[in-house]
Amino acid sequence: MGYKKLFRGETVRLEILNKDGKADKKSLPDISQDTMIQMYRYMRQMRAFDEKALNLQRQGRIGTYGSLRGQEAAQAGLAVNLNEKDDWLVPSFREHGVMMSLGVPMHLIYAYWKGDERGNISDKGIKCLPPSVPVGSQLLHATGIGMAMQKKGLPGVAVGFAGDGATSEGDFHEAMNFAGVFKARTLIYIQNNQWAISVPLKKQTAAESLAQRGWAYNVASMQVDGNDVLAVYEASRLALEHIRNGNGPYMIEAVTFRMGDHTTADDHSRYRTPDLIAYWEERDPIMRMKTFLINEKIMTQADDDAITNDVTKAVDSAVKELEAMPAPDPMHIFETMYAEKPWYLVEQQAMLRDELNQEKR
Amino acid sequence: MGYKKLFRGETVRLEILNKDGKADKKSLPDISQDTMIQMYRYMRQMRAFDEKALNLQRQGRIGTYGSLRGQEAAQAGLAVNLNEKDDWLVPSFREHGVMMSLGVPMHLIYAYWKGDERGNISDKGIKCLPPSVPVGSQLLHATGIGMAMQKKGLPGVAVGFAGDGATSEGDFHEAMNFAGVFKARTLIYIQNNQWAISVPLKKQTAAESLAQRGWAYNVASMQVDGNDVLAVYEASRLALEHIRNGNGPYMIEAVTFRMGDHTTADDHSRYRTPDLIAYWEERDPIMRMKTFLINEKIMTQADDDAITNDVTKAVDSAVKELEAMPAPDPMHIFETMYAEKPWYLVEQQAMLRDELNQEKR
Amino acid sequence: MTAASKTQKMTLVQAVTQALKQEMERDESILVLGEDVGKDGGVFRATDGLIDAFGEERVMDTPLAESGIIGVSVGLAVAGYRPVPEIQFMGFIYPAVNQIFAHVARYRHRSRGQYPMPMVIRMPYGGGIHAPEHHSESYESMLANTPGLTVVIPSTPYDAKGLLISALRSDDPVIFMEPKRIYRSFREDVPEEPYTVPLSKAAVRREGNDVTIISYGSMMRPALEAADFLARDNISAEVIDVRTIAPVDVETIVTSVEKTGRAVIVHEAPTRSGFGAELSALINERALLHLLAPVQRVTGFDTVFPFAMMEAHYLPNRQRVVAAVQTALEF
Amino acid sequence: MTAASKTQKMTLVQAVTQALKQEMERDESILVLGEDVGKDGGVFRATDGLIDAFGEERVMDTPLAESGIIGVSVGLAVAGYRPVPEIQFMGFIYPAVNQIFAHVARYRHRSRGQYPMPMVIRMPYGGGIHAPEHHSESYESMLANTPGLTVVIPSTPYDAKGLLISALRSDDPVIFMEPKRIYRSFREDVPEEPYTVPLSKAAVRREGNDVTIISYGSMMRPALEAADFLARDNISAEVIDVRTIAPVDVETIVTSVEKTGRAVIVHEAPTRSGFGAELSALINERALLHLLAPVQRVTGFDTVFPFAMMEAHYLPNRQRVVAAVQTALEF
Ligand SMILES: Cc1ncc(C[n+]2csc(CCOP(=O)(O)OP(=O)(O)O)c2C)c(N)n1
Ligand SMILES: Cc1ncc(C[n+]2csc(CCOP(=O)(O)OP(=O)(O)O)c2C)c(N)n1
Ligand SMILES: [Mg+2]
Ligand SMILES: [Mg+2]
Repeated sequence: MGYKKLFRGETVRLEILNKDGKADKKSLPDISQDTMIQMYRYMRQMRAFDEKALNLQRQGRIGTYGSLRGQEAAQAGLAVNLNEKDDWLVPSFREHGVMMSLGVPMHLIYAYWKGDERGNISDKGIKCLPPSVPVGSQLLHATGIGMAMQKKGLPGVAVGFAGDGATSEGDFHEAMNFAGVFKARTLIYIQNNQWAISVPLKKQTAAESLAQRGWAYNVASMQVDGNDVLAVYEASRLALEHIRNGNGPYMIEAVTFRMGDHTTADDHSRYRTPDLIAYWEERDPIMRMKTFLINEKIMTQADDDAITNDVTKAVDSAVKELEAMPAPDPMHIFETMYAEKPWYLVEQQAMLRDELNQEKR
Repeated sequence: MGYKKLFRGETVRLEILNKDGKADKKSLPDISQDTMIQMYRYMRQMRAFDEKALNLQRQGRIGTYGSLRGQEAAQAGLAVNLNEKDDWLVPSFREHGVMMSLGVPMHLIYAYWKGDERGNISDKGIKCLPPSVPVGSQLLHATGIGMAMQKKGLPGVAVGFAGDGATSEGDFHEAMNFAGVFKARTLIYIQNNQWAISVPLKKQTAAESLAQRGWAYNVASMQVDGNDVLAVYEASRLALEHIRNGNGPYMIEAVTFRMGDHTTADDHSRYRTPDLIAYWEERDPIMRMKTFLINEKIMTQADDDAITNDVTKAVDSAVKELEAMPAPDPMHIFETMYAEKPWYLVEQQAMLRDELNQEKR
Repeated sequence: MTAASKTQKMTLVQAVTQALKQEMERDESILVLGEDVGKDGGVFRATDGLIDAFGEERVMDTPLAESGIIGVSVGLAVAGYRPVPEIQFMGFIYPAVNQIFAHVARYRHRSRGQYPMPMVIRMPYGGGIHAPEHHSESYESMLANTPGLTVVIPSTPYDAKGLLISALRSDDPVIFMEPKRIYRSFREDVPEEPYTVPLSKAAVRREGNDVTIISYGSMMRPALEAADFLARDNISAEVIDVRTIAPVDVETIVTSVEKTGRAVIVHEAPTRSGFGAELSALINERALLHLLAPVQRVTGFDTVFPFAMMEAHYLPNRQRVVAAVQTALEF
Repeated sequence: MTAASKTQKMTLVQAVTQALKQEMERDESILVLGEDVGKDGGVFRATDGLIDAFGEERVMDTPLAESGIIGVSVGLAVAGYRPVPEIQFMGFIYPAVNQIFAHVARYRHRSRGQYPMPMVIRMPYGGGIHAPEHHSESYESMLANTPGLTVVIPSTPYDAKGLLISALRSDDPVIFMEPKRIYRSFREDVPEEPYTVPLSKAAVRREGNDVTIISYGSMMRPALEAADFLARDNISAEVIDVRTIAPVDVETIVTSVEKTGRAVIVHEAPTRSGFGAELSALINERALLHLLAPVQRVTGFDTVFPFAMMEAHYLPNRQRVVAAVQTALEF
């Protein structure tokens, strides 16, 4: 009688590498040097891809583009833990980093941002769904796939991606709650880059962290320094192990920072100060890891130069592939709407075909 | 570096009166005997209203009805704390108890369940919105009103009601989150009767309590024994004080039990055992309070008999008022759709008028 | 269906249950999920007995969240299941329309055919059962406006079973709207064996020459009653049951109107931008020169669906259909 | 508007901003809320400068949740405010339709007039700006099917200001769809003073005798271009801008079609159950005997709105409008 304790919960944050590339030795994950270099390479590849994309956009060779600059560690540290045979990626629109790391061809990602629907999906057998634009909605798909993995007793985990802003949508809540109830093999992976376009996190929610929301659903959760690839690695490893062992879903909040505009259609100087950008520039995830790898003698400057060379080449050849793609076929507008084309799509397709034939003449 | 504690939270449950009507003396709220009797009277009125409603339904004098039997304490303990001049009720469909306690005429509540739209709203100047059927959706309205109270610096609190099932809807999440962000003068009041039609709470969520969800939004919260009117009183008092003092929103989870069918269209024996019902019968909120009041000599059996007499009379006269209402005017279908009736409503209304005139002839 | 197959008298809702049961036996990938679909067997008993037959893994009571129900169904479909989510009443489809319109309807196209969306979203719709607010609505028009969906509305037990089996075997997402007003209002012979009724194919329920009455779902009743009534005055009405409103079978409709020269469309939803508008526009486009009178629409009013005491005034009935036919004949 | 009032050349989006600003000055109960409407001034800058002028209490950046934005607006309206929520793109209206259709549209009726819902829900709609998926949609038909809503779609800066001011002064909920494709594509003289353009009143943009072209929003451009083009062949097209699709002004439309005998409807949304269907049905019902040819619909295809590289093939253009007029003339 009287007041009884009903619930007590605690949420932790993991940090390993500080902004100057010094590691907390006792927290260092048990991880091979190859894996460390792999993560670093992933990040470099992402950065190279991203810089080229911004370039292509300025030249009008692709359309509106959403940059992931600053979020490379949050994606690379997870990517190395995933298994492209079993695991599912359920991306939002800023996950090109993890997608390319798992093997989605870069030229298709460029194609997506060019406004070419062939960029929606790759035929490489990678379990990666098309990017989802309605914020937060895809998390339920990840929960559903995780429910299926659980039902089928498959080893795969479905990773649902979303941003900090997305956690305000009802679908985030429903995805977490269904995941908890059905013990879905799902990782809800929130890249909290602290901004939803111009809206800072403190206007997004009054809660001190997003990770603590796990308690609302009995979904295990933690926060991690998302600009620290070693911490992201470790958090992802733990979360995936938890899920693969049948302990139910997990949620990770990777706190990071979007270094540039929301997309190329945005101008972040309207709502963020240069000081803030400079502050985060110092916390760049790539520089930090580079310093660590070099200081620890895991990598030499020559190795790094080789990586630079590789990732640049890969991007260049992706651009070539992009631009070698034959023009998309307008007739495709009518395809794959239904298993069988209804009469009106047949009529509309014929109309467009006639128009195009007339233009040709 | 390493693991840092990010969040630590605790949620409590309050109990004062046990199932046998014995109070935990040290937790007894500072409350007048009149208020205690008022709460008891409210509960008795609700029970009488409810029993009559089930009766009327069986006789076909009203339509489908949703019983509140078992939830009287959860509504009465709150009602006595509310101020009908300032505070807003934003009910779902099982809040007749708190509504009638604040002055909504009982015959209008019967009219609502009869399928008479005049039952939607009372003209008594009580700030009570029409019942909301789409589960959970009304919580956002309570948040919005609470935002308005905050903006205007008004003393009123908006109380948004919902059930346990409703907490699974995205709108619950959005209402809590907006309330937290905008420091809305809103009380989110969850009557957790442990069932959403046939779905028990453990299939609704994996979390141990609903109250702990407050932490996800930085909304203060607590759980209370919802069959214990003294505990509900105290929790409501604390919550309303918190809000009125400008400390932001509050959420209460009142754990109770729906004693009967979900509505008269339901058959709860399909999914609940007689044992379970018997268990809760022993925890009846009214019996408990009666025992307490009599044992403590706050009330005599004669007082109780007088209350029985009063509440029965009040219900009987409400039924008379209901049945004395003139038939609703079919022409009203077209009214209050718009400030000004569009041409097609004018046409449609004329058509119906002609039909009705023809029938008369 | 072979001529020899046995039949059973059953109601529309029983036919729905039987179709689900038989297909779940045949196809292990079918899952049923929604609010109260398990132990309770659905608030209308449409899923009665399924949990006993197939267990909790295949018949899942879910949290009370429509977006969640449809959203996880998308994931289940991607991963190889054939989910059959139930929306408890069509009035509660709104929280789910983002998932239905933005994802379910688009997934085949977005994934260039890689992830079709085999899914049947079942829901009771329509008025006439004296239900509370939001329990009587017909929102088919917005579904028909959304490319990628197949929208089926049966009007008889026989069709309910055959159309639902077709839907459950389709690789496209099907919205299956069940006219709850006639869930139990009559019985008809339904073959015991599984059989299909083709999607996207209207049925001529009654042949006639003077006017074509076009309807679907529970409004087929007043439509047929009107035809009976008119026959007494030697007015011969052809009655078409659209059955699938998207993709709609324009041919059956236009062929009939070409013959009769007059069309009366009947549905419960409001007039403005209701599905009747599409039917009228199609007839205008394809049979204008045959039209002897304007296409008439007999529909719910452009108001909120009223509470129980007033719903009889709102819902189209035989009298209104007859009046519309007479207007068309006297034009 | 007095003849003497000064004017300013401005774009459609500038006219929207000015209307908001002037009405917010006049009426303290107006609140603007939504995603990025504050410091950012909206992703299209429609709310540019409002936060500086009126502060955070009246111009509120909200969490990213459309149902939340509309839902709290209901509460704000009940408590005496006049909220003006923005949905960032019409493609993201779906999560909010439960609040809009189940509550905003019904609140006046449900409360028997006690709580009208003075609210203007603004949103950019439509294609033609090479945007990503879900950023180009036109979902007006489902709005027009929902009783209780007023749905306004301006096509010029002058109208945008005058219609928005009318909307902001209306006690009914207004959905204000802004054709983002022409947000900045041209300027026109707009009076500096506040003025109103009446809701539910179509405008005849150009008079003609041979055919009536009916459109709204960004499709007015191809409609007017087609009329220009046809004029060279001495085909005289009357062009109607519907402006308010619900409640629709049937009189202006029918009067014109009675004169011309031919109608061509143009909109971006899909054909099937698009708003063109309602217009066609209305014309059929009220002007059948005047029709010399079937009512033509020139619309988006019944497909998903395609990605940027294909959208030019999808969107109706002058050529398609001209072709439809020719079909009607040659019928
Ligand atoms: C349902 C919905 N509403 C609005 C938008 C427009 N929009 C696109 S991205 C974005 C902000 C997303 O913020 P966050 O979730 O933090 O992800 P980030 O962009 O920071 O990666 C908004 C408002 C959308 N895509 N979907
Ligand atoms: C959005 C929505 N979905 C479904 C329903 C149908 N329905 C009415 S009440 C109910 C259960 C509500 O459970 P809970 O929130 O616990 O409230 P209780 O009935 O127990 O008071 C359901 C599913 C509804 N009214 N609204
Ligand atoms: Mg973000
Ligand atoms: Mg409950």
